[in-house]
Amino acid sequence: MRITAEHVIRFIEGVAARIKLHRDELVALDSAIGDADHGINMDRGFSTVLEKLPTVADKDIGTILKTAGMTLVSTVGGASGPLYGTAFIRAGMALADRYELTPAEVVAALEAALEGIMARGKAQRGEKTMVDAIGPGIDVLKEAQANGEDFIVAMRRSVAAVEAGMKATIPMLATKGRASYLGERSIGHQDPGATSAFYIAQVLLETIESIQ
Amino acid sequence: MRITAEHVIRFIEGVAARIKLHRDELVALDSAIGDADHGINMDRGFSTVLEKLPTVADKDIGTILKTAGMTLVSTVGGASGPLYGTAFIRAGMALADRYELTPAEVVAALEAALEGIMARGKAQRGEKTMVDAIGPGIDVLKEAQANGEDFIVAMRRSVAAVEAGMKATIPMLATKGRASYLGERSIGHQDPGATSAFYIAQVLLETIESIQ
Amino acid sequence: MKKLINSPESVVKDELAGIAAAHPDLVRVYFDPDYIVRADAPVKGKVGVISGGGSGHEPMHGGFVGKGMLDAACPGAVFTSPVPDQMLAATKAVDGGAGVLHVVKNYTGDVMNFEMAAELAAAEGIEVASVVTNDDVAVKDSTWTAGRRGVGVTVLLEKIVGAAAEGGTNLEECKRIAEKVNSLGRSMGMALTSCVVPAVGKPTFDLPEDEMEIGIGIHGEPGRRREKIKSAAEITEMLATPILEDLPYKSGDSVLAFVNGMGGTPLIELYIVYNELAKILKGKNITIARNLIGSYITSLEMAGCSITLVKLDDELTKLWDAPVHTPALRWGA
Amino acid sequence: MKKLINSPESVVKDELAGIAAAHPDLVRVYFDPDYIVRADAPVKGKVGVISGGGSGHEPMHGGFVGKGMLDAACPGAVFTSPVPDQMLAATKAVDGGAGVLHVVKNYTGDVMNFEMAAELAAAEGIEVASVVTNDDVAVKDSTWTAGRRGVGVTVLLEKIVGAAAEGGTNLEECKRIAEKVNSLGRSMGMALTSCVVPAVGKPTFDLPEDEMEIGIGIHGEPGRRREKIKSAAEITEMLATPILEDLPYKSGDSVLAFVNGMGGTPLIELYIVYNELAKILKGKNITIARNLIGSYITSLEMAGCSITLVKLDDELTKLWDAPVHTPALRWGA
Ligand SMILES: Nc1ncnc2c1ncn2[C@@H]1O[C@H](COP(=O)(O)OP(=O)(O)O)[C@@H](O)[C@H]1O
Ligand SMILES: Nc1ncnc2c1ncn2[C@@H]1O[C@H](COP(=O)(O)OP(=O)(O)O)[C@@H](O)[C@H]1O
Ligand SMILES: [Mg+2]
Ligand SMILES: [Mg+2]
Ligand SMILES: [Mg+2]
Ligand SMILES: [Mg+2]
Repeated sequence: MRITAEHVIRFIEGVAARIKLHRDELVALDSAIGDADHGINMDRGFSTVLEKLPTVADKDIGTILKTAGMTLVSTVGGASGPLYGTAFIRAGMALADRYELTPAEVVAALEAALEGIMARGKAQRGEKTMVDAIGPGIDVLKEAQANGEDFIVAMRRSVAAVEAGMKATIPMLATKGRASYLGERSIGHQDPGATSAFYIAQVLLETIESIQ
Repeated sequence: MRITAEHVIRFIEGVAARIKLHRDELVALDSAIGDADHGINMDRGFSTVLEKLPTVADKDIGTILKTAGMTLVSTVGGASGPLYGTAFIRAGMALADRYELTPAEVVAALEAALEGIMARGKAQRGEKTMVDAIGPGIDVLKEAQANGEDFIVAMRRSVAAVEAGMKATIPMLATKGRASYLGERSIGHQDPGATSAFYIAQVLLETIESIQ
Repeated sequence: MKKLINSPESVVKDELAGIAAAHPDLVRVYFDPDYIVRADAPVKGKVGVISGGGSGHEPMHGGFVGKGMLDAACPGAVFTSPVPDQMLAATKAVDGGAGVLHVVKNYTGDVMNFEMAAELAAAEGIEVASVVTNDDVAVKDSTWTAGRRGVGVTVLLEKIVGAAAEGGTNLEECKRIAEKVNSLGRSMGMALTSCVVPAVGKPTFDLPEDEMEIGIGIHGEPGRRREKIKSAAEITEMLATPILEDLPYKSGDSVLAFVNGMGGTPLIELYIVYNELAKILKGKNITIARNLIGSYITSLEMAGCSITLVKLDDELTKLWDAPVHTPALRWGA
Repeated sequence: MKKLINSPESVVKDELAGIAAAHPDLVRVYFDPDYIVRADAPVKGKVGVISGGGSGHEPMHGGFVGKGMLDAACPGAVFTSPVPDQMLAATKAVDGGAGVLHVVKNYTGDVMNFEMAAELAAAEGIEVASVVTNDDVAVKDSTWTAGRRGVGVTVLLEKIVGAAAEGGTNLEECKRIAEKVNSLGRSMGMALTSCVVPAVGKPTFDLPEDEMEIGIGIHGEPGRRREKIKSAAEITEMLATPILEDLPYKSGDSVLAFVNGMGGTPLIELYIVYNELAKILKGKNITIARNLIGSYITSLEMAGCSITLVKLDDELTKLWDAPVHTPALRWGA
């Protein structure tokens, strides 16, 4: 499977579209346990990324992802800005100068992204954040890679794990981010950031599936 | 017919009770074309008058009415405070040192009250104020007096005229008081002050009817 | 009714107690009759400037008592003019021998109650002059109305005449300056929501979610007309145009521009309105030499705003810039 | 949604344009990245004090830029922390060679964005120190939360550390003083109504006509718990008690008492709350040496209030009394 810069750009464009589609849903989730801006923040950020993409269309994948990440940092704000921004920047650093990727490189980049989020957010799993959605997805990919499983099959299982992780945030007590201020009242609500993470994973899978 | 100081006190007590009973209705009327306080102002004023009455129970009718009027001036506020206050003070001045009244004296006192209101408010009839209710009532009493008509019969016709005058304010365009700010929008609403004037006239009639 | 109060009956007394507790360095508060005087009243030889009106317009007037502004304020019940006893007591308390100026907003009740107080004070040998503010262009000034309402100009007038009195200006001159401010000032207001008189417990009028009232006063009265809600730019235009045409304010004029919140509108929105107003005036070559932005003459928790312009000359500008030290307005001190 | 705005997208830009138009003598406003700096920035040899946060809390922070308070403010989107680009640009704009202090409210987003800006500024050779305010006792300060929110103390801290910087205090000392204010300050807030984020268009939460939220933050977040509405006396008690017990504030202490409105609550109600607070503190033999009453750290048009206490000593009292001249806070100048 040849994963090219053009696929990466299609992926980012797909994320921007998916986030816009679910903007109000993300706002509603953030209204329940946050401050009602997650969908707005993400939409504002990825819309700006869309404007920036043409300027790096001919660049290497690392540059494309780093540019997207820096744009997110500069436009999203809130907690998700530095977090998703760092994620894309770290992934880009892991893929510097590459114009084509192997599945293994994709997994490595996703792992770097997760590490970036956890470092910037000082978050562990089980704290009712995006980490609870992304983490399980990465686990599946690494273990599938170890077993030499087919990448697309692995990606499908991975995204299913992300979805499960997202749903698993519902009963969790938030101990990071704004939701933690609610204490017990944070229980019973799905985490907005975990939800946006799931949509991003979905688009990644669809992009991979669209290849060959 | 012997109208004594005790009857006058019963009249004032009756007015206080009647106003309290219609407090919210007067507020509602004032909400439509004013500032929603007429019922509150009148109730506050007459409640205080009730507290003051015992201190003048043994005094002459003039003193009783003047005390009531000065208390109204000091507690009602708004437009109706100076107006009703002046009315009671003027009536009291007309009945200085009297302990018993003839119907003729009652009519003279009511006339003085109306003159006081019109002077203080610089209001004529047809401006959508309490004057439009009180005025016609006084007309009836004077004309009945000229024709030597029985006082109670005259009082009944007078209060009917007050009621008609009150209702007649509905189609009027307000040109005095707060309602005048509304211009055309003041049309179609009954004037709160004309309404409180009608309730006062009602109590006066009932008091007179209760005598002998 | 959602309010931070103890009971509808105690609203005014509780608020006055709060002012007394908060600002003993600036004011003294008296009860029954209720009035607020500056801490050092009466100031010998200085004209006393007093005002008053219904409560529910805070910080007006009690928040304006202090050096360089009012000597006393008389708060009535919510939206109800105070009674003569209050103005009489306040007039006596601030009379420093140079006479007392009554600043009265043009409402039938306020005018009549101040009139009675002035009669009583005169009877006690205190020289009293009165100025009546009537700056609301939303009301036709004709024999068909009680005349224009006194609104935003009242705040600016109290600051300016207060500075004059502080500077030793005599009663006649203070009255002239006050009348000058009123004659050069115009206002108009609008409401996004109604407000709840505590003793009533429900909104004075109902305003659908998509409508606004144009030309309201400061007592929750309905305005001159109702419209669908418009943009801040359009609303500012609807308020500014009648003001500008009324005086009229002309190219080359220099003005004091006052964007006022009605009580429930946050500052961020007032700055948005100010921005639109500045654009409009710039377009007409009218200079905003001074400005005031905030909720200074309110209508309880009503959401909305009013715009006031006062044409400035050197005399008024100097008096506006003079030091003022009150609970709600303070500079140069 | 009933607001005086042109469009949800333009709210912040329009407001900033309004500030620029209203206060050219005090501040300069820059766009993309958005930040407000005092007109004479950078002040040579003076520590620069900057803050920032989501918009919707006006006058905080932009209204506090000026002599004796902030050198710059970075407004994010409504209720969303600003981005590093803004803080980096502001830090460069105010660096007078003595370093820059970042005043950060403790929210994950604010902390992370300021952190990134500080890293970038340091990389450009500017000395940056940070203080994080976390005074909201409604939040348990434990590993189970992101820590306490920064609320009312932020306003008082910015005034006090701003005065220190104005007086030539160095960066290390400014940081010490700022941390001292934060350590001696506690706050708690409540809401009678929710508020509407312009880009969302409907209330963040629904609050029945007879209920209130206790322990809210300043972003329309739901609070710790819901209760039936109570009297101002009871509500003040519910806010003051956890504050008093937390530090704790003790008999004989002298405090700066701040009664803050959330944006939609009129001043008359804030004075009623202040009156209750004064009674409670008197009962505990705690002296209110200074006070601030008004809507200074708001949550759009939310109705409600917050109470903040800061224990005072001579150092902090002197700095509080020092002259300040900003759009929203002004005295001694
Ligand atoms: N410390 C953290 N580590 C990881 N993710 C976090 C952290 N804090 C918050 N988040 C994520 O950020 C999301 C909220 O993002 P957003 O609403 O855009 O920012 P804010 O909370 O500042 O308004 C949460 O739903 C959560 O998934
Ligand atoms: N100039 C006037 N002359 C006579 N009556 C008047 C005048 N102005 C107002 N009123 C009467 O006063 C009533 C309003 O009284 P009230 O609501 O208590 O005072 P306010 O209008 O100051 O709130 C009106 O309904 C009207 O009948
Ligand atoms: Mg959020
Ligand atoms: Mg009325
Ligand atoms: Mg009234
Ligand atoms: Mg946010």
